[in-house]
Amino acid sequence: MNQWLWLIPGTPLLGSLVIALLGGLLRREHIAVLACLAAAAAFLVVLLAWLAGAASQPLQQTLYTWVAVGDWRPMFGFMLDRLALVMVSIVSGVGLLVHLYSVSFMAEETDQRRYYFFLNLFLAGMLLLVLADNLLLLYLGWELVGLCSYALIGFWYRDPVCSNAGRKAFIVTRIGDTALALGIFLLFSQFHELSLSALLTDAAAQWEKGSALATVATLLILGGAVGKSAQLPLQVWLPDAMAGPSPVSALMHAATMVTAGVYLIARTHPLFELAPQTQWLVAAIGALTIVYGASAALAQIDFKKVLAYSTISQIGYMFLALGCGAYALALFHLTTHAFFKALLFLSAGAVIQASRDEHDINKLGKIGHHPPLARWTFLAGAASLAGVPVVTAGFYSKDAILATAWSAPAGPLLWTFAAFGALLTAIYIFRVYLIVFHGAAPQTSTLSLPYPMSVPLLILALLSIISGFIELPEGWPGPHLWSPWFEEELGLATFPSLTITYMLQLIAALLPFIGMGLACVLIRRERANQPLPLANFLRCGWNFDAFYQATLARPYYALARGLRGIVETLLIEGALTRITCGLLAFATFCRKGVEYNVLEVSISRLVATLRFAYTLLGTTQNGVLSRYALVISTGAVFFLGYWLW
Amino acid sequence: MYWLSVLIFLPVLGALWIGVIGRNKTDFTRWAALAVTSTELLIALGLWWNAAPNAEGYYYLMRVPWIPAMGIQFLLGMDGISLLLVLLTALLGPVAVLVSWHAIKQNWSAFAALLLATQTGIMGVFLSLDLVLFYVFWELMLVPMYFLIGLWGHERRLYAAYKFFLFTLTGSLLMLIAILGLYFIHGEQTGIYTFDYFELLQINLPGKTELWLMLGFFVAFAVKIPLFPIHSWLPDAHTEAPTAGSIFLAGLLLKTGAYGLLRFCLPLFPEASLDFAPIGMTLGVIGILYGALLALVQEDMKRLIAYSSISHLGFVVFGIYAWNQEGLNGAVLLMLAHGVTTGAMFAMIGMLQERSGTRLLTQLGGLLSPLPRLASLLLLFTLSAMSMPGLANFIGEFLVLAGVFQISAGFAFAGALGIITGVVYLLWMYQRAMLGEITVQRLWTDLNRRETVLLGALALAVLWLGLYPAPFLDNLQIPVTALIEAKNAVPTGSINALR
Amino acid sequence: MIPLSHSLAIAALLFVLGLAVVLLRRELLFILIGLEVMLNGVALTATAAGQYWGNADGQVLVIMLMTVTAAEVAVALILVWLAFDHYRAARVEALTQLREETERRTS
Amino acid sequence: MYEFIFYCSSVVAVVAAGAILVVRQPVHAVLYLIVSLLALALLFFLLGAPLLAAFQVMLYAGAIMVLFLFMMMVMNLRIERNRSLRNRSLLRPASWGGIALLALLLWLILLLLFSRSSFNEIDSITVIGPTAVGNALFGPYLMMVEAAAILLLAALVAALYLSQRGKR
Amino acid sequence: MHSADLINLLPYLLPATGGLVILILSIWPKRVSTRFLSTTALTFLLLGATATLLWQVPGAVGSLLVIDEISRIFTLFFMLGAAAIMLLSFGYAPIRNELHEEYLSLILFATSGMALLVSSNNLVSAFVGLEMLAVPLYALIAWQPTRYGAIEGGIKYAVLASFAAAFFLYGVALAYASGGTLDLAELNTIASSASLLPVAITLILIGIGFKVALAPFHMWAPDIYQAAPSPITALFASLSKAATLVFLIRLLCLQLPLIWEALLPLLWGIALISMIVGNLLALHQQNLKRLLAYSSVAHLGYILVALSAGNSAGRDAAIYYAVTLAIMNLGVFAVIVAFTRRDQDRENLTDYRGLGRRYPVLGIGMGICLLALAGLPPTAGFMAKLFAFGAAIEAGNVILAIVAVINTALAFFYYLRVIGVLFSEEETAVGTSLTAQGPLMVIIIAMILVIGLGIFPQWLLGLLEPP
Repeated sequence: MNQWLWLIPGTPLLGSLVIALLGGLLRREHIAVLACLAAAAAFLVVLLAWLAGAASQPLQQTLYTWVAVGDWRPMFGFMLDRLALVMVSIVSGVGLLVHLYSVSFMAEETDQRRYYFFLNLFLAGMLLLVLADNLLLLYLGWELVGLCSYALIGFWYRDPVCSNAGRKAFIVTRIGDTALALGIFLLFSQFHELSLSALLTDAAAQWEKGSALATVATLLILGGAVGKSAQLPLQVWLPDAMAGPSPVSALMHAATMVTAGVYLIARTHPLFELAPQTQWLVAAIGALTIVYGASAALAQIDFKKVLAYSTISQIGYMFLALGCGAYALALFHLTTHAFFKALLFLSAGAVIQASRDEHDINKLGKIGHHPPLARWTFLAGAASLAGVPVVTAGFYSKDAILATAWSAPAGPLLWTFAAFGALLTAIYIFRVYLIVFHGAAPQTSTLSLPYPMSVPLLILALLSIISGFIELPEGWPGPHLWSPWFEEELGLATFPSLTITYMLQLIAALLPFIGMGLACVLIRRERANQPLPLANFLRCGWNFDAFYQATLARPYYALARGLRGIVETLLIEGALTRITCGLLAFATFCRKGVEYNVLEVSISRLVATLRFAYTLLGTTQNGVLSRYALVISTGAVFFLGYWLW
Repeated sequence: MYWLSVLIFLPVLGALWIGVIGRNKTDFTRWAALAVTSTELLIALGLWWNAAPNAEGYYYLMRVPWIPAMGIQFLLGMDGISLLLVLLTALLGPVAVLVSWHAIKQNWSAFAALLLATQTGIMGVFLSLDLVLFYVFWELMLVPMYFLIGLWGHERRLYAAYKFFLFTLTGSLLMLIAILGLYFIHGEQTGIYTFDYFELLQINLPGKTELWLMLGFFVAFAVKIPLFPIHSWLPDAHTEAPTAGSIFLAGLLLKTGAYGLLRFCLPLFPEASLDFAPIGMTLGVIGILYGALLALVQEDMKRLIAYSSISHLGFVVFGIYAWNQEGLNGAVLLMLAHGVTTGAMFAMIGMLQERSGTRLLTQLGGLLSPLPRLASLLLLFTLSAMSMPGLANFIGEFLVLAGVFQISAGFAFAGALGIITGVVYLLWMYQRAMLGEITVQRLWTDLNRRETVLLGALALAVLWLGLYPAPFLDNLQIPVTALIEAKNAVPTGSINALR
Repeated sequence: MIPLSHSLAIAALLFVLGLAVVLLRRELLFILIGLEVMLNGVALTATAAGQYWGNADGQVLVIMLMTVTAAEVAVALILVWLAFDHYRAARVEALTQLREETERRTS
Repeated sequence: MYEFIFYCSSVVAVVAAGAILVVRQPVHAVLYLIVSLLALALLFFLLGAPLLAAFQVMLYAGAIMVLFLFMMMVMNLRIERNRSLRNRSLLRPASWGGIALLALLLWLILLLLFSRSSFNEIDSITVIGPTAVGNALFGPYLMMVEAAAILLLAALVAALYLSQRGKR
Repeated sequence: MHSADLINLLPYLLPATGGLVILILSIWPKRVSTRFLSTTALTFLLLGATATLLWQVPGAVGSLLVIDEISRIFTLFFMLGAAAIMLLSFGYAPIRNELHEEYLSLILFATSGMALLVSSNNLVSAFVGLEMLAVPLYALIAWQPTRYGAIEGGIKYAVLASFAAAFFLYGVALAYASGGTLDLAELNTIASSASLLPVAITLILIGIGFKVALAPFHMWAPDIYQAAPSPITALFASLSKAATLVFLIRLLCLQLPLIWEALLPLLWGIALISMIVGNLLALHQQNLKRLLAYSSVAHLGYILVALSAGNSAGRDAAIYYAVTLAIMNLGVFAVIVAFTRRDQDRENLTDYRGLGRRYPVLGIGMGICLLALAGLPPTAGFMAKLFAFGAAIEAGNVILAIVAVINTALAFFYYLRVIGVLFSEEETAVGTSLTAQGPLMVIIIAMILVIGLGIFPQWLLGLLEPP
């Protein structure tokens, strides 16, 4: 099996290449089928890897030497251990489902070729990221998925909103990526090595726990993770990214790509363990983001943006778990979240498409068409998201994180945030559910979904319900498969004492129900036109965009103040555009100030001086013979005078 | 090894051939020029295939006495660095010819002759190891380029041509002084008056003199690279040049500057260069950020790419002055990558201009739907330019930054900012040109077969450089090690003239 | 006896006076006369030096000078006459067709 | 006595030359020049170069000056119609003074330079007569005599051509 | 005089005899065709050129002339150059009908003057040679007096050249006063003791500086270049300058090295002024012939950069530069001659618009010669500059070298402007059809030499080496 590992990212890559090069010769439907086949092939190879015993023995393959610089020769190599195995399973599985779903969902689009090219390429990139055995290759995958995200967010490129959103996503994540790159440079400069296994052992051997270098390195890596996973403070791109097609949101901005940050931290967790401060920061970011995302989701009126903020918030849980050292639990939540959030997006997409691309939840509630299957699967996903106890997967994964958070440093505080977030989660998701599906719209819609859409929905719904049962909460009887399986690679989470655990579990179990109740109250108030206090603040994502404008754009603004004409052009929507505009103003300043006023002018000064000298000398050349003789004589006087001197 | 001189003189002989018999035979000249450049490419590839390093790390050497009275030789040599750049030069030859196929409307034979003459000059620069010979080729490549800009350029072509010529010329003449100074000092020291590079490497210079001589060389190279603030010829020249001219300018001429730094500045004056390194890196980082900033506010696509070249070449200088394995390898690889990528981008802008009649971003937009092939290829090259992993520029920039990071984290951070800004302006350019609503309704024709093949080849090169740069990097092993040895040989505690 | 330096000084004075004539007078004839005076200064120098050194080279030089001057003056005078014929003037101010035209330059 | 004659004729030569600076009529200038030339001829004679003195009178004062006068006559025929030959005025005092100063400066410089080199006193005059000069001329300088002949021929050809072609 | 002496005399005699023969032919009772006269003149020149090859070097003609490698090369070069000038004259439309026997004989006399000048070892012979070169030129400038500025140019040159000759002669007289001899070799023996000798040589330098148009003695040059018929301008720009310059080199470098050393600061200053003034004045010049005049001033400045180095490298560089400069100028003027209208020169740059496109051989030839003047490799102009600047650097004159280099860069500006005009898209009216073969031949030979000497400079340098 070792030598077939490359097929996992290779098949989707091949698919994308075929689509790119030969897509012109194929019919639209065939492109979709081809893409699905590529995704299916990847999934098949993953299944074969399971069968080949990858779960027990890590697989490795080295394709070729990628770069050869001195004695440093990073390879194009793959490694499939348990962590990667779970990730590739999720990625290829959900990827396959989303591909299937897209067959119907995107059937009307003319530009299938581009869509499937990037979808397949994304799959390849994501699998590459997960399988990479060195940081350089990981970075390749990391950027590749960012690119596909950019391209697919901006799929409807004619709409400037879409292309702006794509650009914003790319640039914001690129900021994080650059931090990651710097982190890689730091590690490289220290160990002269980028292979993950060697790097981690070297680091553990050479760095003291809590050393400054470790802290800086992990902080930089965290920067990358935060950017990709849309955590505070780089979360601003994700809500905008909802401009893309729903399957894309489901696949990239819910299930897989945004969890790459989680994967990265889990992958490099030995480093983080060397830097407790950073690790605590991870937890704190997670906790804060949970509340941030959940609260922002509370006031959204765009269907997909609710889910987007929800994703931000849910990934916060994973970060919390990572910060608490419960890497396996983070991964557990990642898995269940992948299922239920993909489900939510896909069913929301079905609703939105059925309602002629209406995103406003209030309008959807009043006049939307709701395919029944979409409704029920949405409910299943919502329940799982809210963590309805016992019956949903979300409960099990989230509950464990809550419990483990308690035992972390400043645990109760973290727990409080997390629990509050859980409450909010229940409120917003049921608020949305109730508004959309229990509004004034005809409830007895009989709209049925085509198989390519319904089958993935059903499979995902099933998974979001049952996937939790592989690991029951601490202290419960039943299977505990997940954490022990990962113990060797990721270690075990610590839990508080059993009594406290039970207490916490009880509270956690109650929260969804309280949330449901509060959601009903909230809806009633909203229908009575009494919106939540701070609704606007929350809706704008805590005005982060404005905040960035104030802190980052203003300095540039000041620079540009002297240039009145340009100031006008600065007033474009959006924080990052603001930053860009700030840069722009500065750049314009440079163009006007430096390029023209300094460089060009100095050249023209020089030219003018030369011309002046020419005129001056030329006027002496006035054609009068005596003048010429005079000059000769003067020269003679000077030259003879030299001998006196 | 006579193939080296074949490499140099084949284009100029081709130029004579075409120039003499090609008048008013446009079709013939096109094919003839293509044939000559392709043969050149084949020879270069053959040399690559047969490359085996000798004791000095040179694959091929050719030594013929030229002016014995002055100790001037016709000394050509190809080591790993020059091999790579020769390959790039040979590759861009056919590209430039193909790009100009229909774009050049008049006087094709003269155009082809000048193009080939430029190629000769550039080849000569990359191959000559005698300083006078080097200087001869260094100047030689200016003239045909001047005419390419001045005769086939766009609106402000004469201004641009003058500026190009005078800037680069002033710099290179100062280099001439430095070359002569080196020659005489070496002669006085050893009694052997020679311009032989290998001989001159043995020279031992007093501190101040070394610094001044180094600066003489540096100014010439800095103008070509170009570094802030002597870059101002470049945007004009790039913008006004015909497409093929821009390809040669950005793809090759800029590289000659960086090549000069690697070949002459560092090994000949290791001490002074080491002292100068912080300034060099500062200039590099200024170039990176400044170029990126100004690229952001350009309306003209060619101008935008021109400024982006300043930014990218800033990275190259950055890597060179980091002066370690990663930095040097990265710098050379980035030169290759930038040559291919920027060459392709200029080619595409040329094609776009042929179709739309403008290069102004304000007048373009929404071309993805009528021109899907062009747009997607442009995306590929744009991504490469913003150093997308897996594409050409990435490994180079990564290595450069990794190298710089070992010298100074602050510099590396500043350089990394350049990557971010790179994303900003390139994406914005792409968005303004290709996305959004289509602004001009006309009969658009997508890339034809010639253009597709041409760009496809470049795309392959971009992918190759990105995914499997090892064969290229292998060539650098010996020269880079030699450079690092030169650095290590500098006695510690030498005079720090600049600090 | 006359010291050589006295002769040289007188010769130099003659030379300088001729020079002044060339520079000051604006009539071509005067200028030519001034040139003759200058050459006379030279001739005096050469003769005095010949006397000082006691050989004939100085006198040979002067004879050559005279011959050459005759040739030069002949051609120059013809040219002056032509100028007078063509421009109706024999002053240097009249001969300024050839000059640097800095004011009327365009571009 | 010898010195007296020498210095007197020097003064005459110099004053006559100086007069050329200020006279108005070209004819006067030519006459002054002839005076200066004759005084110079005397100097040559006194310096022991009788052949030169003779040449000076014959060639210079005789031939060349006649050329001048002849030219002037030709031009004077038209002077009635055209006044431009007349010296209207001298230059402005500033440039006049400037040029005079320059000339003076040159002279002073030359004097200073002469005074630096020490020349021996000569006791008596040795006449270098026609024989010696002739021996030199037709000995080592024979080539130059021939060359000078060619030069004169060239001048003749030139003058002839110009005078023919110059007629309007 | 022995028979060997006679052989040695031949190169001087042949051109002069040629002049005489032509004059005699012209008074032949039967009318002799111009073609026959021209052929005769060319024959004599070529015979003279061949005769130089018979010279046994080193040798002497009498006591006044020395024969060495330099005089041999340059005499040969002047013969061939004069032949080229004649070829140009035959193709020069404005005076084609004025090509009388006088014209040809004057050029021949001037040629023998140049030959005298370059091999003189005696100040008298130098002076006579100089005048033999100058006097025919007075008339040649004013050839066809009805042309614009012809007489004015003739007078200006005649008066100013006499003025400069007065300085030269004064210098000769003072040199004689200081040493009691006119022989250069003998003067060298007393050079260390005679304090007046440097002054004398300075005066001679002023005279020579005028002839080769060094600043500040250059002011005649543009006017005369403009006034003279283009072939004669070519004679000025190439042969006359080279001859005078070679005499300067012989005077300073070969015969009076001590004085050369003393004069170095002066040479340094003249070089500086010449380069700067020449280039500045050429920079915005619209008249091509004036532009070339100023550029020549700058070039002489570069040559003095070499001479002011005061070493043998500087001497060789100056000689090489003198030859190549002459060839390049000859080439450029050949094209100017070829492009003349029926009645007058094309002088303004605008008159040359697009001509290079229409007549590619002429255009490319002129382009190459101009680029060579600008100093672009691999032409001879570059090698000349390389040697010159190299000599300066060897002598430690780095500042002068840097100024020279900056001037070179500046100079490119105007040379390129000319080339740009020549190949611009707009075209001026062509006027005549260009059928003249002479200029074409000259330009092609010049082109070959400019590139050949640039690539293989040792052809020339090797000839200068004593065997």
